[in-house]
Order: sequence, then C-alpha cells, then structure tokens
Amino acid sequence: MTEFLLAAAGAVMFTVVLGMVRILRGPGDADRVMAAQLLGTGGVAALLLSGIARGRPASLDLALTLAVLAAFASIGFVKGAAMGQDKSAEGDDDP
Amino acid sequence: MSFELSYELLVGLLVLTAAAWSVAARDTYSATVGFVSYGLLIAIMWMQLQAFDVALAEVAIGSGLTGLLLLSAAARLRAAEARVTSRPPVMLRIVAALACTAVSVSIAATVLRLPESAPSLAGAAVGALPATGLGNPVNGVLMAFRAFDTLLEKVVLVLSLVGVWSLAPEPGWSGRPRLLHPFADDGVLRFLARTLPPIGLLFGAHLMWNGADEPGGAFQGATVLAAMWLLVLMAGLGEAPRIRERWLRVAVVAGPMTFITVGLAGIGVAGAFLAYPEPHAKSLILFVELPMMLTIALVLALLVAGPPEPTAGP
Amino acid sequence: MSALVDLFTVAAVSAGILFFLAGVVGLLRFPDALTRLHALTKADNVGLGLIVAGLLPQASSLLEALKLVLVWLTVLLAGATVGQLIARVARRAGTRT
Amino acid sequence: MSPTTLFGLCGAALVGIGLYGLLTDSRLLRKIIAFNLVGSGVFLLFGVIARRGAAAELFGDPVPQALVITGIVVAFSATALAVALLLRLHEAGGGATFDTPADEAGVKRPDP
Amino acid sequence: MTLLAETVAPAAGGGWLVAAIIFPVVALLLAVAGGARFAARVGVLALPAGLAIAVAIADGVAKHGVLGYYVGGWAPPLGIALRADVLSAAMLVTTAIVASGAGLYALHDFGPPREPGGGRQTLGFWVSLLGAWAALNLAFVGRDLFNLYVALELLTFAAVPLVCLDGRAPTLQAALRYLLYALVGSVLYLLGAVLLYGAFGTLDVELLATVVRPEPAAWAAAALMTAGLLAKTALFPLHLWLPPAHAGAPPAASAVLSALVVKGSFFIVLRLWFDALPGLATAMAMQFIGLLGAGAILYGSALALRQSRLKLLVAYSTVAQIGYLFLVFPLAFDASAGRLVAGTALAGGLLQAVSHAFAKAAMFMSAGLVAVALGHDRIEGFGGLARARPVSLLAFALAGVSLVGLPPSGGFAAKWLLLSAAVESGQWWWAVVIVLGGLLTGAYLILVLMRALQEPAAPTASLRPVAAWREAVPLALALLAVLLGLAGLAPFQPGAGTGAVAAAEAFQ
Repeated sequence: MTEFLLAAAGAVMFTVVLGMVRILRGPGDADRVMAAQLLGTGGVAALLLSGIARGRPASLDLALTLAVLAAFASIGFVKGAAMGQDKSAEGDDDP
Repeated sequence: MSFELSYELLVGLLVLTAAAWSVAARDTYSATVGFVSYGLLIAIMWMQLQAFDVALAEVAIGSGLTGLLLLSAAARLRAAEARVTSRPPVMLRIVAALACTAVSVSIAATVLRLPESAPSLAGAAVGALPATGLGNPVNGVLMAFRAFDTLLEKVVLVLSLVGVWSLAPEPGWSGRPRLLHPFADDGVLRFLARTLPPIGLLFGAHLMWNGADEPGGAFQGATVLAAMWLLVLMAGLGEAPRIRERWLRVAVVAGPMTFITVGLAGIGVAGAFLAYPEPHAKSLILFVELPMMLTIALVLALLVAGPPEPTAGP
Repeated sequence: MSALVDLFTVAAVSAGILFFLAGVVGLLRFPDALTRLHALTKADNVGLGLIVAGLLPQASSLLEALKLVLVWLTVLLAGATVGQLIARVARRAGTRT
Repeated sequence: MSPTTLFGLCGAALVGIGLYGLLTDSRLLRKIIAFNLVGSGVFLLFGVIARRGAAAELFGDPVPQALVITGIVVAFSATALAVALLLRLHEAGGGATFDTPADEAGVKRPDP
Repeated sequence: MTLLAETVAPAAGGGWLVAAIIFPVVALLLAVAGGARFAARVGVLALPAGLAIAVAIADGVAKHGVLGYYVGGWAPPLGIALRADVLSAAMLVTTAIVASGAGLYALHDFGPPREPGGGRQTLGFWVSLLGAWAALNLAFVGRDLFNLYVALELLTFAAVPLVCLDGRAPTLQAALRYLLYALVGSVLYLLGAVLLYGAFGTLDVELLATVVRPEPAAWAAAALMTAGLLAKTALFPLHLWLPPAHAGAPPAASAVLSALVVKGSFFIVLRLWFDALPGLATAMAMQFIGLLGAGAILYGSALALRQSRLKLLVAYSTVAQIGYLFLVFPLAFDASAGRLVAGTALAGGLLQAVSHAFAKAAMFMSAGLVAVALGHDRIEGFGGLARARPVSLLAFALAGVSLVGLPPSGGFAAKWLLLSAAVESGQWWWAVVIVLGGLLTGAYLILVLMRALQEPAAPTASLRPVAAWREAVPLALALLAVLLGLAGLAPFQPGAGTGAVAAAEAFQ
C-alpha cells in the first residue's frame, strides 16, 4: 500500500508539472494564478498521500496549512488586480 | 529507495524551474506567480528533509503571506515595471552568470565534501529536552536553549513594523493601509471571510498548542491567524485599525514584553535570564507563547498590509 | 476485509488522479481563460475529494480522518470562492483589452 | 546519490540563481524576489546540514531547523520592509529601479 | 593588558551584559506602546541609564579582565554565551556616549510632537535609535555566530528607517539601496555560518576556535562571511550605498549611522578573524583585505576632495576612515606563527574605531547645524561662516584634527600605533598609505575651513538662529576625540602594545 500511495503522490506531482506550463506560457494573469491554484491543490493531495503512506501525522497539518494559505495568495492576486485597476483608472501612473 | 529518489529529483527540478522562472521571466507579475509556486514546492522539499516545523513555517510564510505581499506590490508597480526595457549589456550578464555559477559550484563542492560523520547537536538537544518539559526538540531549541535569539527576532519584527509605519506619507500617518481599504462588490470574498476564519482560528490554536510536543508552534499558528485576520479585513468585514490606537500598540509589544518579564523572573527563580524553573518550564513556555502568538499574528498582518495611507479610490 | 478496503483506496485514489489529469489537460488545451477555469475547478475539487475519500480508511485515528475531511472542505471552500474572483478579474481583463 | 546530496545541490544552485537575479535585473521588485531565492537556498543548505546530523532517534538536528525558522521570520520582515520602501519610492516619483536618479535639486528640503 | 581574553568565565557582573541589550529593547518596546509623545521621553531617560550600564561593564572588565554570561543557563554549544573583553568594553562605552550625544542633539528635531496626530518621525527616530543601540551592544558582546546574525539584522532594521525619515524620494532610494546591500551581506554571512556549523557542529566562537581546521569548508565560510560583513561595513569597493544614505539622513541619524552602525559589522569581522578563526588567516588573504582598506583610504579621500556639498564630503570621509580599520588585518598578521595576534595593530584599530566615532558624530552634527543656519550645505557658499557660527566650525575643525591624525588627538594615537605596527612588521607600504591618507584628509578639510574663513560674498543677515546647547553637543564629542589621544595613548604605548602581544601569545 505504501508504495502505491507514494506512486500516487508522484503522479499528482507529475500532473502539477504539466500545469506549471501555464505559469510559464500565460497568456493572462488569470491563467498563471489558476496554475498556481492547481499547484496548491496538487501539493495538498501529494502531502496527504505521502503523509498517510509514511504514517506522518504532521504532514496533515502541513496540508491543512497549505489549503488555508494557498487560497490566500490567490486572493492577493485578485486584490492586487483590483488595486492595479484603480491606479490606472486614477491615471496617476505617470509622474 | 530509488522510487523515493526519483520523486525527490522531480521536486528538485520543479523547485529549480520555478526559481529560474521567477528570475528570468520578462514580466514581473508572472515572475511573482512563479515565486509563489516556488514557495509551495520548497515546502514539499522541507517535508522530504523531515523538517516539519520548517515546512509549516515555509508554507505559511513563503507561499501565503509573502505571496500576498509580492503579488499586490507587483500589481501596483505594473506600469512602472513595464517601462523598464533596458537590460544590462550581454557581456555583463555573461560575467555575472559565470561568477554566480562559480559561487554555486564552490558551495556545492564544499557541502559535498563535508565530513561523513556529521557533527550534530541532536544528542545534546534531546538530552537536555526533559528539563524544558517539551516533547518537540525544535521548540525546545527555540523557546529554551536559544530563547535569546527567538526573543530578539520578535524585536526584529517590531522594529521592521515601526520602519514600515515610518514610511507613511505625512497626511496619512495614523490612517489605514491601502491593502485594507474597503473594496467594492465583495459578496464572494465576504462569504469566504465568514466561513474560513473559524476553521483557521481553531487550526492556528491547535498548531500552537500541539507545537509543544509535535511539529508546530507559536510562529506557525500565528501565521495562520494573521492570514485569517487579513482575510476578514480585506473583505471589509472588520474595521482596519488605525496605528495610533493604543490597544494595537500594546498588543504589538505584548509578546516580547511577556517574554522579557518571564526571562527576568528567571534570574531570581532559576539563576539566569531566560532560564525556567524546571517543574514549571512547560507551562511558562506556553504562557509566553500565547501573547507571542498574538503579537506575531498582528505584526505579520500589519507588515503585509504596509504603511498607512490616506484613503483614496473606491 | 483489509484487502477490500485497500482495493477501495486504490480505486478512489486512481480516479482522483485521473480527475487531476483531466483538469490539467483542460487547463492546457481549452481555448480561453474562463473555460480553462471551469475545467480546473471541477477537476481539482473532485480529484482531491476522491483522494481524500480513498485515504479515509487508511487514517490511523479519528483525528486524522477528521483532518482529512477538513482539508478537503477548506480546499473546496477556498477553490469555489477564488474561482469566482479569478473569473471576475479574467472577464474584466478580457473586456478591457 | 542521497537526498541530502540532491537537496544540497539544489540549495547551492538556488543561491547562484538568486545572486544572478540580484546582479543583473535593474527592477527593484525583481531584486527583492531574487534576494528571497538566495535566502531560501541558504535555508535549504541549513536543512541539509540538519538532515545529515540525524542522531538520537531524531530525523534531523533540531538546532539548524530552529535557526531556519528564525531566519524565515527575519527574511519575511526584510521583504516587507523592502516592498514598503519600494512602493513609497514609486509614489514619491522615484520609479521602479535605481536607474532613474531621484531628483535631488527638484525636491524641496523640509525647513526645520 | 590583554585585548582579547581566551576563556569564558561566567563571572559576577555578567548580568550587566544582558542588561546592556535588554534595557534598550525594553525602552523601545515602551516607546512603541506609548506612542510618539512618550517615545521622546523614554528615549531621553534611557540614554543616561544605558551609559551607566556601559560604564558598569567597563568597570567589571577592568576588575576581572572579562565578563561572561550563559543566557538561560545553557552552556554552548547548545546555549548562547555573551562575553565582554577590553575591546567590547571600549566599544560599549563609545556607543553609549555617541548615542547619548545624538539623542540630546535630536531633541530639537525629534522632540515630542506638538499636534496629536503627528509624530511619525519622532517615533521612528527614537525606536530606531534604541534598536540600533541594542543591536550594537549585542554585536559587541555576542559570542555565537547566529546570535551575531540576529544582531546584524536588528542593526539593519534599525538603521534603514533612519536614512529616510524625511520621506523624500532621494533618501528613500538611498535607504532601499542600503537595505539591499545589507540584506545580501547578512545572507552571505549566514551562508558562511551554515558551512561552519556543518563542518564543525558549533556556532560558538570559543568552541570554534578550538576545533576549526584549515580546510575548504572553513575557507569558504570565512570568505563568505567576510564578504558579507564588508558589504555591510561599506568597505571599498562595496561602499556605493554609504554616501547617499549617510549624507541624506537627518544629522542626528547620520551621526549614529556613520559613527556607530558601520562599526557593528566591522567588530564582527574582528571577532571572526581574531577569535573564531585565528589559525585560518593567511598572509595573502590579510594583504588582500589590507589592499581594500588602502583603496578605501585613497579613493574615499580623493572623492571627498571633489565634493561640493559638506554632508557628502563627510560621508565620503567615512568611506576613507573605514579603510584604516581594515589595515589591522595585514598589520596584525604574524607571518612566522601563521596567525593573527592581538597587539599594537589591533590596539590601533580599536582606537581608530573609537576616535572616528566621536569625530564623525561631531562632524555630522556640526554640518547639520551649518546647514540649518545657512539653509544649504554647499561648500562654495560658506563665506563668513567662521564669524557667524564659530562654535560649530570649531567643533568641525577639532573633529578634523582627529581625522587627519594630528597630535594629541585620538586619531593621532590610532594612526601612530598603526604606523608603528607597520614598521615593526616591516610592511612599509601600509605606512605610505597611512601618511598619504592623512595628507588627503587634511587637504579636503582645509578646503572647507578656508571657505568658511573667507569674507562672505553676500551679507550673512539671513542666517537662521541655532540654540547654543545644540552646538555644545558636537563640540563636546569633538573635544573627546581630541583628548582621547592623551588618555587613550597611555595604556597603548608601543611598550604596552608588545606587552599585549606577549600576553596574547601566552594564552595560545
């Protein structure tokens, strides 16, 4: 069972690698943030799988922290986008 | 074992790709997203190194709070950054690349040639741990053996917060940070800000409490709390504090002050500054960690929020 | 009994990975940001859900099982919200350019 | 190759990548990101040292692990202060790099 | 008299070492909690008390030779040790005096705010001053390389906000540049500490000295840590951040930055090479550090000569004077023993650090007063200054006497010791650099004084008034720098210097 779960963790990480192409290619900011979001979820899944496989309860705490805070970075993106738009609307970009 | 290694190889490659991307990407915003992913991946690496306390800190700080900080900065600087088109001459870049490669190679060579029988303080730490009453040796180092570093690092946090505050433009001093200015049509965010914080609060407290014996601790717990507080403020559910408010300032220094008070009491009771009398060591440490968690959470959140600014925009 | 449980775990986790894979393929292949977002949110929520379901019988204590479920709920909650917010930004960016 | 060797190489490479970014990119936010890469490369090396020092039924030496946690806090404060400085500089008309020299003569000195 | 003691003895009086660090920390926390109005008061009250603590440590060191403390009762390598020797005591007292002077001087600019909403600069200044003081004290008594890293970071976070208190774009830029240099410097230092821990399993200075072997890990660590610390000390050619940062800050802040803050990282370089890794020094490496020092002296002085603004001139003079500090390394290297020895050269370096602290603080403060009086600090417009502001100018000139190295100043004593170390060790080329640097320093200072002695181009009626007590502070510091030669030379006579060498060798 341990081997299977570890292999599963590896497989999830592999899909995440594929998703990282979107971070590199874009084209929009939204695409990049989505890829980062996928990375977060994939990371959570990989942590759960390898944590259970090796019997490390600490990795569940780690996964939960990741789940709580991965969303957080994405909110930063949204907030940042809103602030960026406010700024260009105010037209104070040029000194 | 070889399977394990290939998993680690994959993680290592991903980490390096994300790092290279966050340096090489033309657009700063995409570089920042790359850096946030890097923070997630490096945490997985820490887990592979069996350093769960560090992994928790890295996830919370590296991907969460730093991500928010950098992403919102990148958004605000977008126009100015885009105007920067000049790049250093090719020759200079080649020289820099060669020099950096040389540094990397020599560090790698040094690390690889370290003695096979690695010197370690693990034995000493485990041997001294019973005197602290804690079960988590990392926390023992942080709160007892090297408590002095931990105390001073909290002072670093307070100093940098005052440094950030002192950057406020004169009319905005004692106003609210821009990140926390209320932001229009936020029904969805409000929903999240109502549902997630109870989970986060519970979990943050769990991390701190658990940290005495298992991976975790005041710092990791505080980061989760800081994130929850920021979420509530960003969604406009709570009033962002003005920095002239007395309760805020008192809370900012409460942690280090308690730490110092307990430390000074240690001179009389246990014979040295920051020494704990043995039977009460664990309860004293938890007593110090509680206000420290409050202070850390506040300071981290306020550092992310940035200097207060006069209200503008929607 | 234990073999049956293990079989369930293998099946659920494998299905979860398939969903992850599908989500990634969607993220890579779909033509615009909104459809890509659609593919992604469906896939990673269900994918993670299946993996959590598969891991539940392997948990060594009730607390561990609870944490597993909590992780899933958190990701579900955050994913749904952030998906909405990203969609809004993507739409606004789309109409602006 | 053992995992500590692998991660040791990664840490060394991260330091190099970060230094390169610090030296060659004139955009200040990118310099801040690059500094974070160098920092986390150094932390990773600390982690490798900790893992090598596994003894007394521990997976790693707790002392370097604790030092890294302290280091992460310090690096975060540094990033926050640097970002705040950068945003303030931007708003004061200083641009996003060191290349646009802030105008010494054009700015009024505050009268004491 | 030994400059560096070789054994830790947690003796009576070690508690003062904790007090020296914790006392300013408590004061700064109270200032944050109390707000700007309260901060200025706490700061003023803390200054004399901190001075008293420093004097108590110096007294203890004079009695016992060395003070030591194990924080939390945990002995190294697991715990953290603090220790004060003669070197630490001298720097602690100097820091306390200069910080007190700066605080007194700053009361005018950063006193309690008048309107309730104000006080941004007041709070920032006092909290940073107290933070820098705590950090410097830790740098002087810390004996654990990671603890010293924390001291370096505390110092950075206290010093950077001081640069840009006025919030103008040029000072913000200078502050950010300073921050980036400082951060890279400390991360390199940390990397070196990692390698040392990995190779030898301890970060304690005393223990490291007993276990370090000359091998690649130790060399790499020493190189990285030294490079990082040199960037923080602004040694040529890593000095680029210093002139704009020190020249743009408010005068009281410039005084603290130029006189004290750069000495914190220099002191750790000393600790590293003399205490932690004494056997690692090679003739080549030491000559190289000396070469950078010589470059700093000549380049900094030459650029100071070309400045048209007084505060920039004073800042470039700091770049040059830092160079002298690093001549200690080649001069203290004993080629036959293959290691650094504490002797005449180290005594000269210490005296240079102390006398430069007093002189440079006095210079920045008087330059600030001149700028207030005239409304600018362009040297070409200084005509008539000698008549209008004689006290400020006298303070500036007296500080200059020490920087140039004229007898009987502290600067003279320092340069005399360095020169005699150069002669003793037969390294005449450093003597040439020292003399040449003195001449250049004299040249740029005389140019300023000659301008000030000229008749004014226009009537000086537009001068703004300056309170007499503000002029007294730099004058007192400058007098200290001059008188230091009389007091300071006595224990460091060439004879006493060789005595220190003998004593140091006896311990090894």
